[in-house]
Amino acid sequence: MTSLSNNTLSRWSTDELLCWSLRGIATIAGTIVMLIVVFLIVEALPVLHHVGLLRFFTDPSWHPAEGLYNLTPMLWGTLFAMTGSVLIATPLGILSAVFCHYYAPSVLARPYRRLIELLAGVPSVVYGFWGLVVLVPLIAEIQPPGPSLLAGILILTIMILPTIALMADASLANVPQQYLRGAAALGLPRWATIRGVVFPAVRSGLFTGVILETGRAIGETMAILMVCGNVVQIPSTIFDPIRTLTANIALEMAYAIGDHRAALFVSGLVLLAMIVALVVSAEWVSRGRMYG
Amino acid sequence: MTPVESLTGPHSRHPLEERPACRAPQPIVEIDRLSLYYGDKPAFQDVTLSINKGCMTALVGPSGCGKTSFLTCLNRLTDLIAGCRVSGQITINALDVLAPGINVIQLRRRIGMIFQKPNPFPLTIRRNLEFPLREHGIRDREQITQIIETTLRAVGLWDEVKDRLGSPALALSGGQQQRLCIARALALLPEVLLMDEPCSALDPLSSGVVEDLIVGLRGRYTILIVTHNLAQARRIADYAALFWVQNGAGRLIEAGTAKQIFENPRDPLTAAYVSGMRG
Amino acid sequence: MAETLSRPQNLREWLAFVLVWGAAGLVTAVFCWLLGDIVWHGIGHVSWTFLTAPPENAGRQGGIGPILASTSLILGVCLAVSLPIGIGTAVLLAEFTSDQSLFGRITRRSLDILAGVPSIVFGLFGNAFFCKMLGLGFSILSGGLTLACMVLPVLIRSTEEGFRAVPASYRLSAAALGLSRTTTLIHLLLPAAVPGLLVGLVLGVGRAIAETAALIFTSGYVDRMPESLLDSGRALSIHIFDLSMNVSGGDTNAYASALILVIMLLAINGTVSWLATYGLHRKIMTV
Amino acid sequence: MSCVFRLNRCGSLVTLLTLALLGTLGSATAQTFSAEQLSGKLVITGASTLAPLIAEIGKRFESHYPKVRVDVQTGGSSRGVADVRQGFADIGMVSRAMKAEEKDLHAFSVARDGVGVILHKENPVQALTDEQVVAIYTGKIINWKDVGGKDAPITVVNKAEGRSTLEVFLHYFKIRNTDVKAHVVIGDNEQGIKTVAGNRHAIGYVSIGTAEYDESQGVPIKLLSVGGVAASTETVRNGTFPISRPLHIVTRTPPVGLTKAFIDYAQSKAVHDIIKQQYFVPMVD
Repeated sequence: MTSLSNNTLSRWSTDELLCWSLRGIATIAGTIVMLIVVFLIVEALPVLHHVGLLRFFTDPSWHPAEGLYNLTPMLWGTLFAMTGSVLIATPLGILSAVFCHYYAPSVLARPYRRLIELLAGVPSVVYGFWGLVVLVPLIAEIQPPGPSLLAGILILTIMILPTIALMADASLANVPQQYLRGAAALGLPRWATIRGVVFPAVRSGLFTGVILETGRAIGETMAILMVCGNVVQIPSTIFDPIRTLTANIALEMAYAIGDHRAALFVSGLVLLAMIVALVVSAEWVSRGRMYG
Repeated sequence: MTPVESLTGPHSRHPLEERPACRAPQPIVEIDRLSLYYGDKPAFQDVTLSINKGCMTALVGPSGCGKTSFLTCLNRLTDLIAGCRVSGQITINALDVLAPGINVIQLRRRIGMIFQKPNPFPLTIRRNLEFPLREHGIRDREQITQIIETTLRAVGLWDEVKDRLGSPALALSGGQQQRLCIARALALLPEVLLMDEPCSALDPLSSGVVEDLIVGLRGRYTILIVTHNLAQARRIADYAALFWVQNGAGRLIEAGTAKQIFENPRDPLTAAYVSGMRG
Repeated sequence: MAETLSRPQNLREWLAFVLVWGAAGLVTAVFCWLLGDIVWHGIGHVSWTFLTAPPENAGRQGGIGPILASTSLILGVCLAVSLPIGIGTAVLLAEFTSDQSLFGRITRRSLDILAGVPSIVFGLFGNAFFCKMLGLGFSILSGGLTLACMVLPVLIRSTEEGFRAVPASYRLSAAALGLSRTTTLIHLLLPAAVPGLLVGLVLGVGRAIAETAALIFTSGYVDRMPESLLDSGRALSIHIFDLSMNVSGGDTNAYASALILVIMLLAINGTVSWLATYGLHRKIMTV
Repeated sequence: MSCVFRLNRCGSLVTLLTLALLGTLGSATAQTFSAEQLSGKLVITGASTLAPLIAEIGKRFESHYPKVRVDVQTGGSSRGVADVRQGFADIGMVSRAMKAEEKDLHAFSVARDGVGVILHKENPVQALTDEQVVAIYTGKIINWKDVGGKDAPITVVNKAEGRSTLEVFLHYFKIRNTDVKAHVVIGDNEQGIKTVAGNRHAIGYVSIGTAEYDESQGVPIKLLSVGGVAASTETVRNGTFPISRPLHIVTRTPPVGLTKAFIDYAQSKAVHDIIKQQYFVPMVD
């Protein structure tokens, strides 16, 4: 990858000005994260001080009003919901983008893209609302109680799908035409071209999309709160209700005081730690080939 | 942005004349023990060569022997490649090219480069020529219009495109695009032109037109041309230099007049390469 | 593109064909169901009066005029802050920082982390930082700034992808012509990176306009017509949330508000893509 | 840190602007008070349950005193308490009885709210004893047939920890939250109603006013009587219904000026119609 980075010797004052102002801007962007982390830690500190971090994983249950702070079931809840939805949304999203570029007649491709863009902006409360009055009763017919991990996964899938679909769409738009012509010249059929030529070319973009959607899946709050049942337990089937870390914060923050409130900030820290783990593992996976 | 005086000067007269002819050898580019590494991997090592003013020097040799990398050192395009390291010395008209403090922008203005694949910007034909000129301080509309016409005439494109200067450059044919790129370089009145296999990506017909154009430039510009086409090198070059891969790195095997290299090579490698290609 | 590729010939091609159309069909069906639900329940209540009148009786009656105004202002503040910062950072990351450099890596990782911070955490942070520490109080400004922090990662990531997709030959030939980095950036790279930027914009606006949790604690709940950026103003999504979760009998107006929000989004996305097709292409002239 | 610095400057600039703006109206902290001309800005934050009610009262208050602005913010009872303590809000909203550690605040009750047990409309069970409710919530009865209903598993809908409705409910039935075996945990009242309306075998408890309204609008739920007393706003009003909670507004210091005027107004009979309109029960006087 060619970049203009090593051109340090240039004596072009506009360039230097530009570079330094860009650095300033990027520093602001980077600082926000630091501020948020510092803020979370400061708020969580009191409870960490007199309860200790360990008890957040070893206590028998989550009943902060009675001094019990086990976060593990919610950690699993978040993980299950995230994994399930990413597993469904990623292929669907990528296939959607492929549909737009290589399968759909142009009459269909444009409105389809518009539709996906639209869905990126439907408020999570609307998804949650829809899930609560349409999806949950449907699931309750199959296997009560209805609000469940399954409902959460399905709603999350719908919510994160636009992210991956739009990222994949943008990446596919950037595939050089000569690749496609080259493949066509070799007589490769459509899917073979997509699998063999297009996908390798857009790997970086797809990967970014997956990271973004995973982040969104972990962070989603309102909709998941409305359809997941919010029972603090490790689910044994997908029909069991679960509570995620985000729902935990949103549900209890409004009325929490003292240690309870601080414990919710610990949930926030755990979430952040999950995101960091995601980012680090993404870096580890992509090292040496993504940006090489 | 400072206006470039050397640009405004000659253009006010006739732009493409009064250029030094290749007569008495008068070095303009001096290259001394130049090496280039990508990371730890050497692209070429220890190249010492001088290029004569107003002459056309052809760089020949098999693929991967560092000819293109060599060209990019001369206008410091190597700065753009991460992990790329250059050592040695290059002097162009008494200017130390590799010195840390030089104005790279000015250097590149003085050294034009034509790439293997035509690479006009995704702009209109006019904007492709106008935009670099404006950047280098020429703002006068009439002057710009005049330069556009003279350079397009110089590359023989004027009659083909004069009625559609406002249409996208990418709509031109490959050969036309390449001539537009040459015109774009010429508009900046470079002292040296670097050409990286300028004909190899073109069809034979376009290739012929571009080659004729390059021959026409001979004697008026100092030209360094990388080519695989030995026949072409022999036809158009005054001097030739052969690069070859030895011990995993490109090296300069032999340099001399084109006549000497092609007809009376001293090095056995050169002899083999020249005759092999010929036979 | 589809024309140059042949029709499915073997089993695998047919399978892929069915799969792709099936996926698209499924997605369309689910979304039509969802959108249809909103339209079906909401359309009856949408009228000019609904759009302009202030809410009455906690939103059960009346319209959403002041709420629309607040939403637009919040979005405006958000974009006015996040676009320059987002594009600037993306340019720095894609063009001026090598991928190995510490600064680039730290910034990029920080942004990835920022992308995953739950919105409610943004809300609590915005409340503590913008409302209290900077003294902006519950205001449209606080809300817009909090949202700006939230949409930054999406904006930066896709803009950066846009820059990375620009062929290296543009940069090489521009440099060979002695063009400065600033010029190259403004005249060549930026226009070519526009598609990536637009994806970021669509995703960012989508996320901003849909946000509830982050705004409850920052821009607030007041449904009066805002008189300045320092007034508290209720965003449309908060209005929907309040009506459907907190106000009994608010469902119909919640649906109508959701419909308006979807239409608003449609208008914004439409404008963006119209700009992309007709506004910018006149200048870029790609074929 | 440059960002903080810059924003800080921006913040102080904004503060200056605000002060300049408010200078013409009279500043928020120094509210002027005269019988005819009240002016200034009141910031009220706290319980989401109370927010729509107080916002409506605020609107009517504004219409009486055109120079007054009442800004109501939501976010939860604890937020109201915290904001009032820090001086970030003039008045806090608390949708529960005051706790022992909140004795430093001055609380004023504005309305009452009953908590009633709800079932799906098609559930044949017509009444439950207190013991049955306790048994269901603690997981001792898990099928409707044990309390005279159909043969179907019971879906227990509980409220999230810290919610005041939960505290009131647990307090009345003398259950500990650790003993509750819930299948669904919900946040706000409407979510509870929608959950029960969407599941024929669910049992939940919500604010009576909300349930009464939704029942009248055809939402398929029904309120059960508790201890033989029918659950309705009427029985909450006359004090016979056993499970209820007071809704408070609180201040840090004894209210004066505009704050006092507003609290007096919110407690007056002039707002009883608004309280009823928002499906709460006015305090009996």
